[in-house]
Amino acid sequence: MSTPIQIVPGTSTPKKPPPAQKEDSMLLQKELINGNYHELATAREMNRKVSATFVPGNLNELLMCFDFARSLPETNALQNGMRKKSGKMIMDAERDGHSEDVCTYVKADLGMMLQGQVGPTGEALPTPDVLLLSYTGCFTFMKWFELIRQKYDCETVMLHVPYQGDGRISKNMRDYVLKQLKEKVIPTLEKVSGVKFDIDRLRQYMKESVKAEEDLVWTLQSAKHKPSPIDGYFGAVYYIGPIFTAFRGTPEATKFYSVLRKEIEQRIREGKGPVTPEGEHPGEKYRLVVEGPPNWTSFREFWKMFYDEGAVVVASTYAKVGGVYDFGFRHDPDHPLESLAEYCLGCYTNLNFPQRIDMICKYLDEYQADGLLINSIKSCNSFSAGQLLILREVERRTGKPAAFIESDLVDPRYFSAANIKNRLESYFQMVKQKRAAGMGAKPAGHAPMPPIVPAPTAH
Amino acid sequence: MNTREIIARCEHLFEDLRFGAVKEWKAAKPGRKAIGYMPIYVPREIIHAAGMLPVGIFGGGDQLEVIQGDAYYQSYICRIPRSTLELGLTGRLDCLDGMLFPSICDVIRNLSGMWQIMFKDKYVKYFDVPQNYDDAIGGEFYVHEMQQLREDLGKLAGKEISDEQLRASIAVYNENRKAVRELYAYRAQEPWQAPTSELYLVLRAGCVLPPEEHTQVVRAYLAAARTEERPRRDNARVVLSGSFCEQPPLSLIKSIEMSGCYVVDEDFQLIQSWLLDEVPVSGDPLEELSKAFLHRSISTSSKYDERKEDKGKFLLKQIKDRGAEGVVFAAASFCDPALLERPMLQGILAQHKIPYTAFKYSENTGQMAPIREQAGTFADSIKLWSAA
Amino acid sequence: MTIHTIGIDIGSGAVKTALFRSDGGQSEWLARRCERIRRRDPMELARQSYDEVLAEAQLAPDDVAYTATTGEGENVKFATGHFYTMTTHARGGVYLDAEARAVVDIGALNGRAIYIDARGKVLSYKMTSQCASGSGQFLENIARYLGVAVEEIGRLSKTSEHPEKVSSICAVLAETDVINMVSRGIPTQDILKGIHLSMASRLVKLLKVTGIKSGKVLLTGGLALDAGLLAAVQEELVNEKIGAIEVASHPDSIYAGAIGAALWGAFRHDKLKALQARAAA
Amino acid sequence: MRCFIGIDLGSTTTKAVVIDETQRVLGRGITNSRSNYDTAATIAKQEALLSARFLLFREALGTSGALNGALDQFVGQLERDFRLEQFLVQLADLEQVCAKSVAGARFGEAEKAVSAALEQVFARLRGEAPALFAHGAKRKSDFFRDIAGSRYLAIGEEVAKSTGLRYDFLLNVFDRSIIEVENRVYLDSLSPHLLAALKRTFKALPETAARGDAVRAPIQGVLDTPLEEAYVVGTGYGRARLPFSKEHVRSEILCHGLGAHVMYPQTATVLDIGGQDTKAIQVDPQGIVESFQMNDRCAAGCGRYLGYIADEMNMGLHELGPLAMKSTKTVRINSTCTVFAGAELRDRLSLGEKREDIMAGLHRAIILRAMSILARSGGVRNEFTFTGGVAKNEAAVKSLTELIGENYGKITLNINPDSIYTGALGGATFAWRAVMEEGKSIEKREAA
Ligand SMILES: Nc1ncnc2c1ncn2[C@@H]1O[C@H](COP(=O)(O)OP(=O)(O)O)[C@@H](O)[C@H]1O
Ligand SMILES: Nc1ncnc2c1ncn2[C@@H]1O[C@H](COP(=O)(O)OP(=O)(O)O)[C@@H](O)[C@H]1O
Ligand code: SF4
Ligand code: SF4
Ligand code: SF4
Repeated sequence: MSTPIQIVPGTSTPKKPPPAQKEDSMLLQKELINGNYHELATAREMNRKVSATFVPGNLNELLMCFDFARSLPETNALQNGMRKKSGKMIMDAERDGHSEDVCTYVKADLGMMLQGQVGPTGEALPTPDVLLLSYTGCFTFMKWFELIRQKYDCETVMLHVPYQGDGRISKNMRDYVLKQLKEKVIPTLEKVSGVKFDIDRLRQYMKESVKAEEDLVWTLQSAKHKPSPIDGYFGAVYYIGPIFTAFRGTPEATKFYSVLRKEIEQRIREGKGPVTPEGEHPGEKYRLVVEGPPNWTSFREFWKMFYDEGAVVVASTYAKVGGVYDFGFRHDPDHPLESLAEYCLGCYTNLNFPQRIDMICKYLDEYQADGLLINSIKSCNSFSAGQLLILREVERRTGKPAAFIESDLVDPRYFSAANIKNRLESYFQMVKQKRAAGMGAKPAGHAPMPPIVPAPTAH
Repeated sequence: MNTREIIARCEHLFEDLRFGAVKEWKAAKPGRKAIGYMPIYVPREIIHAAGMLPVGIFGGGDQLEVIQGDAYYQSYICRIPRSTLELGLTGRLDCLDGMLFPSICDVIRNLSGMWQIMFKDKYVKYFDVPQNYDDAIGGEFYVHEMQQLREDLGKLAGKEISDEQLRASIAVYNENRKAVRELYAYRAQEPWQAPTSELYLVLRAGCVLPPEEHTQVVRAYLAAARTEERPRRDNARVVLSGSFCEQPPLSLIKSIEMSGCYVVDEDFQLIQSWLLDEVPVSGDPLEELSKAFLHRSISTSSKYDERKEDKGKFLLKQIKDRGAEGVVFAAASFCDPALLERPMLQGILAQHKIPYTAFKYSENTGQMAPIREQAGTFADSIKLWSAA
Repeated sequence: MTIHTIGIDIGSGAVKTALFRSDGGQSEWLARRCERIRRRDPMELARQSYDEVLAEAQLAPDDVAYTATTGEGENVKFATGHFYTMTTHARGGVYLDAEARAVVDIGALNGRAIYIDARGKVLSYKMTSQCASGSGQFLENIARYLGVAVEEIGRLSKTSEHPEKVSSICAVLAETDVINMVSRGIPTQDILKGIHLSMASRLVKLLKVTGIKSGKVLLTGGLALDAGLLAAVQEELVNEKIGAIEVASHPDSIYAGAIGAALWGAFRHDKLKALQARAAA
Repeated sequence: MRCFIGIDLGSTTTKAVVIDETQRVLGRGITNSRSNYDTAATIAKQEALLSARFLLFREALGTSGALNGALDQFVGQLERDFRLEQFLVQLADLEQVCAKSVAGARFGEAEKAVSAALEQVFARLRGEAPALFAHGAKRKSDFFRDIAGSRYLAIGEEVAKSTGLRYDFLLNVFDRSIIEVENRVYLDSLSPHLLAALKRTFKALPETAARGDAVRAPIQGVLDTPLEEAYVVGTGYGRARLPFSKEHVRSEILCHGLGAHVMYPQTATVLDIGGQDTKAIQVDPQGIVESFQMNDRCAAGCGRYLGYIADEMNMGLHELGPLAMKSTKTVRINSTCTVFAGAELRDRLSLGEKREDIMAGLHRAIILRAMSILARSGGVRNEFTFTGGVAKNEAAVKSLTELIGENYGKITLNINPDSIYTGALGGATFAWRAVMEEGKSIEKREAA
């Protein structure tokens, strides 16, 4: 999942670099991301300890309190995916005994280690000193860090975040997370880093977080404009990069988001659509909501299939993997640990199915989208298991058409361009045809689409 | 009764995808309720204490034609959720008044929400299990989870569940676990007398029978198995690992045995052997259940190992206790927990110079030839070279 | 004492039969048959080959001490015993090449990598999964489509300079990929080489999983004769930086299973005799 | 005469449909898809136009009354004779190419023997050709590659045996040569073939020969009417490779939906099982697609599966269904991996199961996969139309009927003998709309 994005514009595609569409925010983002990799690469020299943790429910502000350099294995995998290095890494991991069936993020990460831990930017990444296993919204996380621990003998600390099975966060859940933070996580981080925990420092970082969070939400919601000034999926993965990773709580992130916001305000004033790697968007014909992570290995090709047809993604669930902020949650400097617990518990993949469906239906409505597109990821059971029910339910509840495509995050073997293009094309033509026929006019004479539970006849 | 009769009965229970036994149990007394649970572990004691029948749902096996269920899952997701949905959507689970989805993996976790949407009139609970084993942290959380379940079921039953009832149920299950442990010990000793394909059926009967009755079935089988003379074959002794959720078809278990392996331990029906020893019937029942879970339960890949050293410990102990010569890793295709765990366990076996082999299956695997070939080669190599 | 044993390897593509004379530690190969199944009944072919090798060696069925099957031959009525494929390929492999430390068997439907010691003991192995992509059958189908004889595949593939990789994991969809390639004007040799490379990559992957780090690997099974595949495997090993592994083939590679079965049959025969003797005593 | 043409470039077969201004179907053509998509499309179109001519012949002859009473017999005979002519021409071509291939094949010493064997084989092929196209004769397939191929292999095996030549050599020559031959388009072959065929027909039906001129005149009349290709729409798996502009290409989903709607206006759900994909489509009363689902990246359980089985059993595709219909008990087959189909079959045979029972199990397995995809797309609604090549298979239809009944109750099931042309028909209809609804085509409406 879970993967935020730090894309360094220009390096992600071997062919033609994006045209001179480099806005300040992009340059800034590139700087930030490269900076972090450099920080990691030189951590040992600088006598800094290194932490590794996951994107959903990441405790970045807390890790900063202990001066850790912060690595996010998911991000490494995706960066390697965009640089077309992941295929080899995955194969290496499979040759090392890993199954073809399991999550390729894990394999890309393990494969990278097998290749000498050279990071996406070419600098070697250090072995982490501590693995913060914030077990949020994905079971594979647990196995992932157990695997790393088995190989590298790193100190591991588990933060078990219970799932919102009933669609709410109970006191029991909150207390459990809080207790683990206080009694397990913080003491371990203190021990590994040798730095004493200072709650005021945490509050300070959180104040920065809140500022960035406000601007991020504003940015993502700017897609409600027609035409949308941003792409809420392909573009959003750039926007969420800093805040979902090592930068939440830093003044750099705050600055990034305010620059970004100004740029988008400008675009709205000019009535412009989103920027694509090939320049201005050719014009908004379809507004879509997307569920599921993107494919990284053919990111540009994938994106092109959308903008070439005039499709703009106005909202995506993936842009919420590192925190669902648009329904009001903010980090709270007055209750720092409590709000960390709340944050972890509220991540998108920690939501149950009814919650996920509600959220998508809301997006379709609030962003006036034409339909839903699900990109189902082979790797990710957390996202994918049951997505077909989401599709059915959303169609039923909103009456808007939904479509389903399949790919993988970082395994190039699972990106079949022809196949995806075929389905997308059919989908767009279908939306268009429906519209031409006077969309919405519910045709008479047919049985409506059957409900989810078909009337079974006795066998 | 001889083993053939007992097995025939168990096989009938196993094959009955309409859960006749559950319906009969419910019909015997008006107002009775039954609660289904998915693999692997839920405290059945609480269901039992509420006067309800806990029913283990382990997918649809290889005889169920999955149509509706398949509609909700992509090809790269294991099979058990689809066949379970099929059971539900075709009305076969109508005899259940609720479903519990324990924390085992993301697939089952997501299924809990799907169930809420699809079966709105049923009690559905995702039952979380702590991955923190401090009594004061994970234990407390777990007790709360159990307490919640206790209250929910109390409401469903129309009557609160008392501590006394809980203790009585714990005692019932202690008996059951004891019988199962004895059966396991015997099978490991004389695997030709109690083949795993039979033991499996005896255990599966525990999914639909009340525990008191199941304990008797286990005991009766054990007694019968001891008295029968069966040919002993020159087979290799193996532990099967990784099949804790989606179950292999019976013919696959038979194929493994036919190709020259005696299975002396496995993780097929963890629910029945999860807690390693008796749960004290004195003290606070939920706390005792919690302690047993936190400190005295078996390990499996959906449970976090707190320390690096803990990894594989349990498997090594199984091998040693059961006198196994090797390990067969048999996991369901696309089963992330089992398949991610596997390389770690293999590394540990390699360190200990214990031979192993591995393959994948699904509950409806039809082609046994590759399975026989792999298990057979493994057995061949242990046998032909045992003296070398 | 001199005994005769027969090994019959019933594969999905061909039935291979080998007749051996063994005397203590010495074994001599007397007769052989290899019949492509081509839609005939493999069990009948097995029987027929059995008769033919006997006739060729001028022996009667009673002269045979042990008839061992391997492959899909668990149900052959006239066999004495059955050994599993990887057991027999391992043994056959060391017979054909005493230096072999791993055997890679590429059959019509499955591929297997078997890591062995000097005595032919299987240390570990790995088989392709239930999905048939990249199998011998697939290569054969494509070759037919391209109008290339099986025997020519290797030579052609070796002339390729710009191999075109097949991306599809599914053999059926890969067929379409190939058809696409032809229509894009990709030369035959580049297509074949592309398929070889993707097969090689799978095989090397299997091999790596077995844990072998160095030594000689013998290709066995029908495709071992395909020089193009051999070359592709070599390339792949270099790519994978496990150059310490050397791959080779043997003209009789296709018989490895049958040889292994015959030799294990002799071994079992002696062992059974010894057991009987002990029982009688 | 203005014609509107739809071409469906499938993974296994390429289909074309020609309709006229009244949307009447004039002709249908089919050929096997092959490496050269253009060729496949061209041949399918030629075939469709050809069948359109035959329809027009029949009508012209009917109105002229030249054959009163013997019309059906005559046209049927003429068509078979025409096919025979076509076949013979291709066979001669194949023989030539084969002869050439021998030279390039490095058979060394065996070269002469191979050439001699080839002569024998082709002589026999030519000899038996008329019987293949005789009235009531059953052919394994209608495609040259398949007919010539299966007979070549059968005869080749015999010849190889009797001459002591390696059968592999003959196999190899064929494999090398067939691609070249099947990728050849025989332009403007209509008139000469037709004239030759007419001769044969007059010979076969001497009583019509007397009326020769009366018969020839209307035929000539039809031949003189040009069939103008007003608009062509391409669709199908290979549509992106068609030499058409984007305007002329529609997604196969839309075409199948529309095609089914045209055939059965009450259609709500469409199932299409083709060679490599299975599609379930929901359409509204205007034939507009509401939702669809396809199989994923695995081709298990699609039409090719039956192809592999047919190969394995050495049977023609259309023989599989009838065999399965004889079954008395169903064997449960769980794996529908296309490539393993043969192995699965052998496995079952060796367990002693009967061929027909296994076949019934295989068909049910395919339909079960389709049922899941249908369920995924939103289920089956009334009316339900089954299209694609597999719809020709009666055993598949039987399984489908049963399963639909079990799962959805009473539903009207439409299956057209021409269902394999559904996509092409949809395409032709799109072509018709593009022209006839002037400026009202979807593309233009959007632009406006
Ligand atoms: N000379 C050859 N060159 C390349 N491939 C060959 C050759 N001879 C046989 N084969 C291939 O070998 C396969 C059969 O190999 P074999 O090891 O007998 O398989 P199996 O044991 O599964 O029957 C066939 O699929 C065929 O394609
Ligand atoms: N006469 C027939 N009888 C039975 N099945 C047939 C027949 N003709 C074609 N088929 C089946 O139809 C499939 C091809 O269907 P088609 O719709 O043409 O596929 P595509 O559009 O992918 O080319 C074949 O694989 C075969 O299984
Ligand atoms: S399974 Fe999904 S959420 Fe979990 S690590 Fe893999 S991609 Fe991320
Ligand atoms: S088989 Fe494995 S992946 Fe599937 S539900 Fe069970 S534990 Fe989860
Ligand atoms: S992907 Fe292809 S080869 Fe693999 S199982 Fe599916 S149909 Fe068979």
